[in-house]
Amino acid sequence: MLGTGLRDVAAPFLPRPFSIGAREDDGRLGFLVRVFGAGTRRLSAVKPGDELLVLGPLGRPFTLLDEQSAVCLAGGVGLAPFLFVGAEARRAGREVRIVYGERSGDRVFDPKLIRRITGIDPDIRTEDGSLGRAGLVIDDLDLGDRPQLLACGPDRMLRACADLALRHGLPLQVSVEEHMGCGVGTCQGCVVLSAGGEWIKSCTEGPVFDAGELAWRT
Amino acid sequence: MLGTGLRDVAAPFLPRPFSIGAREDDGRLGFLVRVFGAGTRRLSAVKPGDELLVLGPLGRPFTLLDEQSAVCLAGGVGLAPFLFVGAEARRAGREVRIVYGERSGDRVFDPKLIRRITGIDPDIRTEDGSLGRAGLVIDDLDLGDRPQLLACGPDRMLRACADLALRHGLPLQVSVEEHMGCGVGTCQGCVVLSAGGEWIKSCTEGPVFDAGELAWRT
Amino acid sequence: MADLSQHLLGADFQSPVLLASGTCGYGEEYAGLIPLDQIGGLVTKAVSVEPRPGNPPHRVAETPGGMINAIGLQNVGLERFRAEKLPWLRKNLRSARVLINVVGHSAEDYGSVVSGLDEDDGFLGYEINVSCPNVKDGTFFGTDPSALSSLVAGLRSRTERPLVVKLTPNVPDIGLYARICEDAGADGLSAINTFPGMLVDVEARRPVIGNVSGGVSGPAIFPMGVYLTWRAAEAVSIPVIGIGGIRSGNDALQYILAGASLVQVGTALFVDPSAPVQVLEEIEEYMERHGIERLADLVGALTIPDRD
Amino acid sequence: MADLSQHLLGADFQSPVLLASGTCGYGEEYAGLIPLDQIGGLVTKAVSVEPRPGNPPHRVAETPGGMINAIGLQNVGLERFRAEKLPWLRKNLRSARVLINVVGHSAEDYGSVVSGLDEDDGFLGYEINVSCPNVKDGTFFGTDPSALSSLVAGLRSRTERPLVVKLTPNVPDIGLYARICEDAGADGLSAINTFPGMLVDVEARRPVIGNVSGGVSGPAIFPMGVYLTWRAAEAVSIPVIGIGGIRSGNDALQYILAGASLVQVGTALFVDPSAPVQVLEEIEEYMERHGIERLADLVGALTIPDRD
Ligand SMILES: Cc1cc2nc3c(=O)[nH]c(=O)nc-3n(C[C@H](O)[C@H](O)[C@H](O)COP(=O)(O)OP(=O)(O)OC[C@H]3O[C@@H](n4cnc5c(N)ncnc54)[C@H](O)[C@@H]3O)c2cc1C
Ligand SMILES: Cc1cc2nc3c(=O)[nH]c(=O)nc-3n(C[C@H](O)[C@H](O)[C@H](O)COP(=O)(O)OP(=O)(O)OC[C@H]3O[C@@H](n4cnc5c(N)ncnc54)[C@H](O)[C@@H]3O)c2cc1C
Ligand SMILES: Cc1cc2nc3c(=O)[nH]c(=O)nc-3n(C[C@H](O)[C@H](O)[C@H](O)COP(=O)(O)O)c2cc1C
Ligand SMILES: Cc1cc2nc3c(=O)[nH]c(=O)nc-3n(C[C@H](O)[C@H](O)[C@H](O)COP(=O)(O)O)c2cc1C
Ligand code: FES
Ligand code: FES
Repeated sequence: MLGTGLRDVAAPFLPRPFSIGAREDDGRLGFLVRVFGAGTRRLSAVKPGDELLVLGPLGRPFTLLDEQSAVCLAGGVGLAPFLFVGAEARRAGREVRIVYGERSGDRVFDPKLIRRITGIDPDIRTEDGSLGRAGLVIDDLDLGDRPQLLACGPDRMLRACADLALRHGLPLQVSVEEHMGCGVGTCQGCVVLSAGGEWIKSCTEGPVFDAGELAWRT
Repeated sequence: MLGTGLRDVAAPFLPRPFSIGAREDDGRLGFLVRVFGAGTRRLSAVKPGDELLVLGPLGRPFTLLDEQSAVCLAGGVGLAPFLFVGAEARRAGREVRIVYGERSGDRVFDPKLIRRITGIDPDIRTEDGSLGRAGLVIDDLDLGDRPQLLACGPDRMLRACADLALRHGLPLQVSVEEHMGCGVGTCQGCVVLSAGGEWIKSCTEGPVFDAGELAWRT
Repeated sequence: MADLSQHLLGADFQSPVLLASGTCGYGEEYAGLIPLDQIGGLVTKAVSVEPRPGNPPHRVAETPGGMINAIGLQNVGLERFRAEKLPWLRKNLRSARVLINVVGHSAEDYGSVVSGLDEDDGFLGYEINVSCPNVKDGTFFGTDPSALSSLVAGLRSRTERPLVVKLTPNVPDIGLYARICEDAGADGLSAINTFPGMLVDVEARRPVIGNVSGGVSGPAIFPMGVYLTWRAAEAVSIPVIGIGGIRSGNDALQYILAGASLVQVGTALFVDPSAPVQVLEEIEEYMERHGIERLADLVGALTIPDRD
Repeated sequence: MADLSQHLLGADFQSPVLLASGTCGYGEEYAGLIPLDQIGGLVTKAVSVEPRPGNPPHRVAETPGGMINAIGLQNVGLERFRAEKLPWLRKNLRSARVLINVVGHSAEDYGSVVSGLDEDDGFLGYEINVSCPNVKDGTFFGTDPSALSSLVAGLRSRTERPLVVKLTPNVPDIGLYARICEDAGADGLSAINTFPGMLVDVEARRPVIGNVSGGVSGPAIFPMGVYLTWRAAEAVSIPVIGIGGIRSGNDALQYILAGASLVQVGTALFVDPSAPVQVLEEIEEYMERHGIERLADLVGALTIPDRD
C-alpha cells in the first residue's frame, strides 16, 4: 500500500494497493504506477525526496512451482508483479516467459526496461496490432511444455485465462483486484467470492489465488 | 483570492484572501505568503508553471489622501499590501513611510527586497529587539507632519493603532482580517461590526475601512 | 447536440445546473463572473419577512473537504428584497429560472413572504427552507411531520406558483418527509441542506464559529447528498433537485442517475466561480460520448442490483 | 509529565485514544503494527449471535475526504468469537481496555450476545451498536425512542459490566436519544457511527457499492462528529466517547473540549496505522505546552459565548 499520509486529506485519501515491481539490492523498492484516477494522479505527482507511506509487503504472492516452467500473462499495468517475479526467477536461475498485452502500442511499458529488470524479452501483444503481435495475451500461446500460468490484469482477461487453463489442464494463479481499506485483514473491505461461496479477503488470503479457489461468476 | 482549484479538494479547500504585493509592468502579480496553516502550506508548495486560480482584485484598497504624507504600519505579513502601496506611491511621486514590525528578526522580510519593490527603506521594529528597533510599530513614531496612517496586522495591533490615531487626531485606514467564503459579497461570511452596530462585509465594503467606520470592541 | 434542457415545475430549464441558495446572493454579485443567463437558474439567499442581522463572526471556516457556515440567514427582508433585488433579477435573468428561498420563524412568517411576493414578476417559484441549522428554530418544520405537512398545505393555498421544499438531511428516513411534502401539495423537493457541524479552536478553547455550530457543505457531504436524493426520489413522483458537494460533471451525473431532475452547485462556486459552467460542459461531454440525446433519459437511470 | 489517563466506566484507561469498531478487526491483525497494549484500548468488530456473511463487493470506496463502507457486519459470530478471538485479546491486551461491539436483528439477539459473553474474561464491557447503516434493520433501534429504551433496559438487566451505547448521527436531536440511553441504564455513549452515503459509477450506471449504500466515515464527517458529541455530552452526565474523522491530536482535542472523555480513531488507521500513537503524542505535547496536568481537566472545557 502506498499513500501520502494523514495530513494530505485530498480526494485521494485512502492508500491504494500496488504490486512491488522491483527490489534493488540496496533495499530500494520500485513501483509501476499507471495514472488512472485521483489516487494514481496524486502518487504520480510525488517528487524525489517526498515521503510516502508504504505498508507492506502484504498478502500472498505468486509462487513458482518446482520442476515446471512458467508463463506470466500480463494485462496492462498487470505487468507490475511480473517484473518482480521475473527478476526473482532470474536470481533463482529459473526460466520464465512474460506475455504482455495492451490496448495499443503507445501504452506499452518500455520492453528494454522490462529486459533490464527481469532479463526477459517480453512477448508483446496489442489489441490494435500497433506494436508486437496483434491480439490478446491468450492467443497463440505455446503451451507445449505444459507450463504453470500466472495471470494479472483486468477481470475479463482473468476469466479468459481461467478458461484457457481449464481447457489445457494447466495450473493457474491469478492476482485479483478489489477495493481495499486497511490492506491487513481488519476491515473486510476487499472480499472476493470463493469457490465454496464465501467472501474471502483478498488482502490477506490473496491477492494471488489458485484459480480453483475462486468462484468464476459469469 | 488564491486557490488551487476544484480538483484539489484537500484540507485547504477554500481559496484564501491575499493582498496583491506587487504588480510588474508586464502584468505579473506578486503575493507575499507567510506559511501559517493548511492553506498557506498548500500554496507554498506551488511550483513555477503550476496553475493557480486568482479571483481579483477585490474590495476596497488603501487610498492615499492628497496633500498629506502617509505612514504605513505593518505588523508581520500585514506588510504585503504596503509593498503595493509603496510601489504605487513611488509611481505617483508620493512620499510614504513604512514602519514594519515582527516578533523577532528571523521573521523579517528582506529589507533589501522591500526597498527594491517600493523604493522605501522600512523602519523595522522587533519585539525582542533582535533586528531594527526594539518595540512595536506604534512606539516612538514621528508624527510631526500629521500624516495619514494606514495599518495592516493582527487585531490587537489595529486596536493600538486606532488608539494612537484617536489620541493624535490623525486619519487612519485599517485592513481587517476575517474568514472569507466567496470574496465577492454573496455569502455574507466575512462580516465585521460597523460603528453603527451592523454586520458589514469586509470583502466588498472592506477589507480597508476608515477606523471610524468600525466598532472597536474591547 | 445533446439536449440538456429539462421541463419541470411547469417551466423549461435550459440547463440542469442551478446555483444554490446562500452561495450566489441575489445573483447580482456574480453577474460579472458567471454567465448567469446561460445556466439553468439560481436560488436566492433566504428571504424572511423582516430583515435579519445574522450571526457574529466567524461565520465560515474550512473543514476537511468542505466548509461550515453560520450566516444566520442575514438578509434584507421582504420589502427591500422586492424593492432592490427582485428588479435586478427580473431585468437580467430572462432565460435562467429564479427560485426564491423562503424562511420564517412561524408558518405565518412563511406565508407572509409568499403572499408578499406572489404578485411580482421575475421569478418562477419558491424553495421553502425548512432545514437551516443555523437559526434556533430553523429545522423545526423540517423534522416535525405534522408541522411540515400543515406548513406546506398552508403555502399551497396561497400560491399557484411552483413550491419546492428543501429537505433537511438530519432525519432517519428522508422518504417519509418527502412523501409528506408531496401529499401536502409540493411541486418538487430539494435535497439537501447542510449538516450541523462544529469546530473548536483548541488554543482559545472556544468554538471557531461565532454561533458555536453551523452547517457543513461541500464535497465532504457529497455521498450523503447522493444517497438522500436517491431515497427522496424513490419515495415520491414529484421532481427532486439534487444538492450537496457538486463540483464536476461526474458529481452532477451521480445525482441525476440517482433520481435528480436538476442539480444545484453551492460551495464549489467559492472555490471556482466557473464551476457551474464546467459542470455543464462535462455533462454534455458525457452525453455525447454515450450517445444520449436527452438529459431526461438519464434521470433515475440507475441499475440497482437485486438484493434480498 | 502530563497525565493522560482517564477513569471512567469503572476502569482506568491509560490513554484516551481507542481504536474504533470495525477498523481494527479483533486486534490481532494490527498487533505487529500498533503497540496495542500502550493505547487506551480497542472496540472489536461487531459480534452477532450467528456468523454473518456480509455484503457483496465493492464494500469500500473513497469519497471526498473520507470513505464509504458497506461491510454488512461480516463477523464470525458469538461462538467463534469466544473460541478464537477473545482468547487472543485476553492474552495480549493487559493494560488496554477492550469493548465488544454488539449487534443484532432483535432485542433478543443483542441479549444473547451479552449473556453469552458475560462470564468470560478479557474485556471490560460492551459497545451496543444501534446505528449501523449497512444492514437492513441496523438503525432501527437507534432511531426509535421506545425500542431503544427497552433494548438498553433489557441489556442492563443482563449484565453488570459497562454498557456503552453507540448513537446514530441520523436524528434531528441526538440529545433526546442520549438521555433515553442514560435513563435506561447505560454507563456511557459513543458518538458517532457513520452517515449513510452512496456513490454512482456513471460509466456503468450502477452504484459503486455492492450494497447500494454504505456508511461514510473519515475526516469528511469530523465537524459533524464534534457537534454531535457536544450535543450528547451536554444532554447527559454519563461519559461520552467521541468518534468521527479523528486523525491528529488537534482533532482529538476538539472532541475532548466539546465533552468527550475518550476518543476513537477509525478510518485514519487505514491511512496510517501509526495514527493513534501520533494522536496521543500530539495531545501530550499540547498539554505540556499549556501546562495542563490532567487530561480530565480538558473534558468539556470549552467556553461557549453568550447567545440570546
Ligand atoms: C493487489 C493489487 C495490486 C495492484 N498493483 C498495481 C500496480 O502495481 N500498478 C498500478 O498502477 N495499479 C495497481 N493496482 C491498482 C491500483 O491499486 C489502483 O486501484 C488503480 O491504479 C486506480 O486507482 P486510482 O486511485 O488512480 O483511481 P480512482 O479513480 O481513484 O479509483 C478508481 C475507483 O476505485 C475506487 N478505489 C480505488 N482504489 C480504492 C481503494 N483502495 N479503496 C477504495 N476504493 C478504491 C475509487 O473509489 C474509484 O471509484 C493494484 C490493485 C490491487 C488490488
Ligand atoms: C484581506 C486579507 C488579506 C490578506 N493578505 C495576506 C497576505 O498578503 N499574505 C498572507 O500571508 N496572508 C494574508 N492574509 C491571511 C490569509 O488569507 C490566511 O488566512 C492566513 O495566511 C492563514 O491561512 P492558512 O490557510 O494558512 O491557515 P489555516 O490554518 O488553514 O487557517 C487558519 C484558520 O482560519 C480559517 N480560515 C482561514 N482562512 C479562511 C477562509 N478564507 N475561509 C474560512 N476559514 C478560513 C481556517 O479554517 C483555520 O481555522 C490576508 C487575509 C485577509 C482577510
Ligand atoms: C454560505 C452558505 C449560505 C447558505 N445559505 C442558505 C440559505 O439561505 N438557504 C438555504 O436553503 N440554504 C443555504 N445554504 C445551503 C446551500 O444552499 C446548499 O444546500 C448546501 O451548501 C449544500 O450544497 P453545496 O455542498 O454545493 O454547498 C447555504 C450554504 C452556504 C455554504
Ligand atoms: C470499514 C469499517 C467498518 C466498521 N464497522 C463497524 C462495526 O462493526 N460496528 C460499529 O459500531 N461501527 C463500525 N464502523 C464505524 C466506526 O467504528 C466509526 O464509528 C466510524 O468509522 C467513524 O469514525 P472514523 O471517521 O474515525 O472512521 C465501521 C467503520 C468502518 C470504516
Ligand atoms: S483491505 Fe481490509 S480486510 Fe482486506
Ligand atoms: S466573503 Fe462572501 S460575502 Fe464576503
